[in-house]
Amino acid sequence: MNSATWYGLVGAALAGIGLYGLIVHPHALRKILSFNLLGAGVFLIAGVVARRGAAAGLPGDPVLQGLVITGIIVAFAATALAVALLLRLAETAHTASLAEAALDRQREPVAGSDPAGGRTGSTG
Amino acid sequence: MPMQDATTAGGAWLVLALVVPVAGLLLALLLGGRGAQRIALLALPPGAVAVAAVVMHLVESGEAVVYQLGGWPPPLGIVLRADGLSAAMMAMTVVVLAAVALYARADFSAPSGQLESRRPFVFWTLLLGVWAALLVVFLAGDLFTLYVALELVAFSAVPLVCLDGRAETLQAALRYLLYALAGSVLYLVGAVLIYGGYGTLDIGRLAQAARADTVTVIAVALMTAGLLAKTALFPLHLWLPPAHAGAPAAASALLSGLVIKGSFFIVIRLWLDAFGSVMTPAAAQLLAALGAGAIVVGSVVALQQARLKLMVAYSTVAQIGYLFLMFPLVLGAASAGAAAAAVAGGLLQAISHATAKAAMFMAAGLVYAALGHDRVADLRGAARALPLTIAAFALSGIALIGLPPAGGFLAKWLLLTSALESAQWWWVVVIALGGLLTAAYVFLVLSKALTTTAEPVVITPVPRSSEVIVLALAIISALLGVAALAPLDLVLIGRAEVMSGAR
Amino acid sequence: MNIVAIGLALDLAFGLLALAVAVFALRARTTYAAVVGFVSFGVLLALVWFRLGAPDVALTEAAIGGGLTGLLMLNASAVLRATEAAAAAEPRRPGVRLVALLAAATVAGGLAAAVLALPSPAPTLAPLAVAGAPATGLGNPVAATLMAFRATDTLLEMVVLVLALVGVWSLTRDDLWGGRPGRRHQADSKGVLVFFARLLLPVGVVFAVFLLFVGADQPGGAFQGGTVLAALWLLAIMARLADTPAIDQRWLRFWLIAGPAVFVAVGLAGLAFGVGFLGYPEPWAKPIILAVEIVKIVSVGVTLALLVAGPPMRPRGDDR
Amino acid sequence: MTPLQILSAVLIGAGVFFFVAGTVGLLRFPDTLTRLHALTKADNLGIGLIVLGLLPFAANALVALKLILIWILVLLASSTVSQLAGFAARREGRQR
Repeated sequence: MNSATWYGLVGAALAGIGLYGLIVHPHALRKILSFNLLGAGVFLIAGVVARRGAAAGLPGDPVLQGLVITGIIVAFAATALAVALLLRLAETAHTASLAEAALDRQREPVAGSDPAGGRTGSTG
Repeated sequence: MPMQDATTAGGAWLVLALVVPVAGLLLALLLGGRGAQRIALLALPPGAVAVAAVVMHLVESGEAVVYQLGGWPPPLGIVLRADGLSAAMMAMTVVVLAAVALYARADFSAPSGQLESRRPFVFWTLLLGVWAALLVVFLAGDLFTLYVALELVAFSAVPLVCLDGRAETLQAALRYLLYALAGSVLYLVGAVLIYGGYGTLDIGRLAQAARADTVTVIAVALMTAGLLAKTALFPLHLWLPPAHAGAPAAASALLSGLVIKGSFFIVIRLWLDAFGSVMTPAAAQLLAALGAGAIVVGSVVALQQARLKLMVAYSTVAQIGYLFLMFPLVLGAASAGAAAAAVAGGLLQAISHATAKAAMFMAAGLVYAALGHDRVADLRGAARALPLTIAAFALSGIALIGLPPAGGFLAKWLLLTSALESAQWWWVVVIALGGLLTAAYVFLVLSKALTTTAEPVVITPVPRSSEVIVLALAIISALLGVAALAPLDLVLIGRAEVMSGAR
Repeated sequence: MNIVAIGLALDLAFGLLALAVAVFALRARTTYAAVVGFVSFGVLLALVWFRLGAPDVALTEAAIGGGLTGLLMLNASAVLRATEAAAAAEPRRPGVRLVALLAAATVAGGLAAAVLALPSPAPTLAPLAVAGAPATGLGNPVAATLMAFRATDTLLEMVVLVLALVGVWSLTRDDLWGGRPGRRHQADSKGVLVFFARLLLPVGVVFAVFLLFVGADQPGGAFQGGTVLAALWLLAIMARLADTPAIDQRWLRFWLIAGPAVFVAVGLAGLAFGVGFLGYPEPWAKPIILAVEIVKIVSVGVTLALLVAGPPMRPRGDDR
Repeated sequence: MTPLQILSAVLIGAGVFFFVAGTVGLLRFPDTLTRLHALTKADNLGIGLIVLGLLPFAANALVALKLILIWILVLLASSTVSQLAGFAARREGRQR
């Protein structure tokens, strides 16, 4: 086995670890962190594919390396959005859980008002 | 026949169709305040012209319209490519966007004066974002460009869910985002593996080179799984109802009508175009089986909902199922004609659902605004108080059930014909059962709304213009079956080489 | 021991270490510990990228994966400390665990099988990219990919960043719209951070510009340079040498869209002058690309910093 | 091996030793302040020795300059961070 294949297997394992954490962790920040592990594994596999494509005097396929750079930045933007959502959720409802029950436990009694109001929507 | 890589006549219109919403989005952000709304509304006519020009070139030449970006041919460079499917989806997108934008003027008008306010600014900017994102989805000829498109879709859609900032909607938005992100990453790793196997991500080139080897099978499976999570196909649908039902009505219309069609469209590109020649009917049966599950589970749960918007959201879960019935019918088709009918039927179903569901969500929003609630049990007298709105609900319901002359009827007719022709009778049962269940929940709402009460129901007045717009969109969805006879040929333009790969 | 064997041993160690740190981040009791694990994971990964012959990616991973993402999550873990007990006390659902285990094992197993089944010799675009690079005037084929061959993807990616920021801002409380992002930072009474920031700012700006210009021919570029600029700005904010700007400032909006807008403008100009959307006339390719990159580095820096800063939390008038 | 290579190897070896010592200190020492002490002392010395060991083999003056710059920046960053961490530890009154 060469180095590239080894890192490919590491990437596969990282993706598995990340996906597992993304599903089971009850705390949303841990889910976001797990998503980043999953992403890291995926990017690593991309790096391996790029490395295997080393040719023309280059250490790796530059096209795929360029795509990974794009991917890393997009993943960062995604993380920023997710963290902002989570912080707002925690500020509003004092919970970092995605279980619907968590809202009921934390809910402060509001005097019969419908904060949605008018056409702005409703849930059951 | 080699795939067309070079720029064709009218190719520049593809760029312009894409640049209009992108430039609009940037300008809206720059100007802010009332500017965002103005730009979104002003961008619609030129955007529609660009799409119309693409359609015209397509019909004129009878072949796909292609634009080679930066003059770099694939596999190094990337192309924009519009075939009949993309053209039909783009046209549908512009129509629905226009209706939603006109409707949303009442809800999201910016306050006068210099000060900017949050909800209108975000809504109009993200409306332009959804538009740009979907055009990239429909035009991209490259699997990685499609990945960026998926992220554009997600980042435009997620904040729309929680525009009102309530805890439930924030939670729904975060759940949606995590599903979407996991989906994108799975899609991306699949694309990377495809690159490792073929050295290109260009869909046309992949269609030529496709092999049924280990790498391809695993890659396509991962990409499909990711896309299904984003499309909310059963059993990955749990994020959808709270997200779509909790959003403001105009945003729900965008999310349910348009956004989920984005990831669905990429499944078509993957299963019928890039790898159409190596996909087996058995795999497609599995995909459609999930669709059948969605139809049954979504419809049954929709029937049990006490709130109108949640019912409409679960109806989306069910209708998504229909979209996936086309795959075994295309891949297992006995003849080219049957395959073409199945593609046309699937696409028409997507378009019909987009118009009908957008109209239905906006109608539900008007009901909520007028009555101050959307409890199905308490809708008595709504038809007398809001005749136009309830008529719109009824018409879009007809389109969802699939009664003639709605687009939904023609779509289901095409799917049924195709299913019978290729002796896949079990899908006939599913389609019929789904229609019955849809009829049940639509009539449940209508029967309540049409019940008269002794005293007139007190309502908060809603803008007549909003009612008219919703009704207009509903009429379009109900008459799509008539109008769609011509576009039936349109959707097959530029797909000959791709479809010839698939038997 | 020859150099190849040393390299292999190093790769084995890096890989195992990365896995161990990932497992630690997954299992750590507190979120804070998990985030610290994640930051060191990012640094480790940057080393791996060097080993994979991808210095451009290594720079990006170190700056973003370890740096900005880490900063974002460290801050969040501090704010969310109070929510942890409730999350930890949530009932364990064995069914979910089983499904997660199956899903994770399927994905990891599938990926491993696919990696082992990749064809040899590997298909590659490296020769085409090397052949195409001279026409762009760039010596770094990664930069040529981002700025020429697939420039439209890069343009769309800049739009993704802008959209993400609109999404972050959409979470502002209604009365704080137009205010300043982030909480007020505590005064640094000892002046240590101020001293550090004053010293580092000029050095850092030089480094960012260096990354930008060297990026044309060697590893680097506007994304990496922009990340450095973002980090410097955030440092200045933490040291209270600067404050986050109110989000409706016109200059701020201008720089946010300048990067993607100049891309669109260059593309449309190309369309008008017959070299195609985002095509560059050959003798002018490099100057045009550099001009785009200069605007882009500022845009990327501003956008990334504001993504970390989060939605407005203080009214505009709150200027300390 | 030339004398220069031997010198270089000795310097780098010493640098690695300090790194390991610092890491052991970080893991084994009882409280925040002593841990910081172990870490920064050892790391600064460690990276300094490694840079010194690498200098003779720098391809040109620019590379040598970059190496020295790296050393200075690491010195600056780690001493600032340990100051801040030390203050934070004292403020929170946490000795562990």
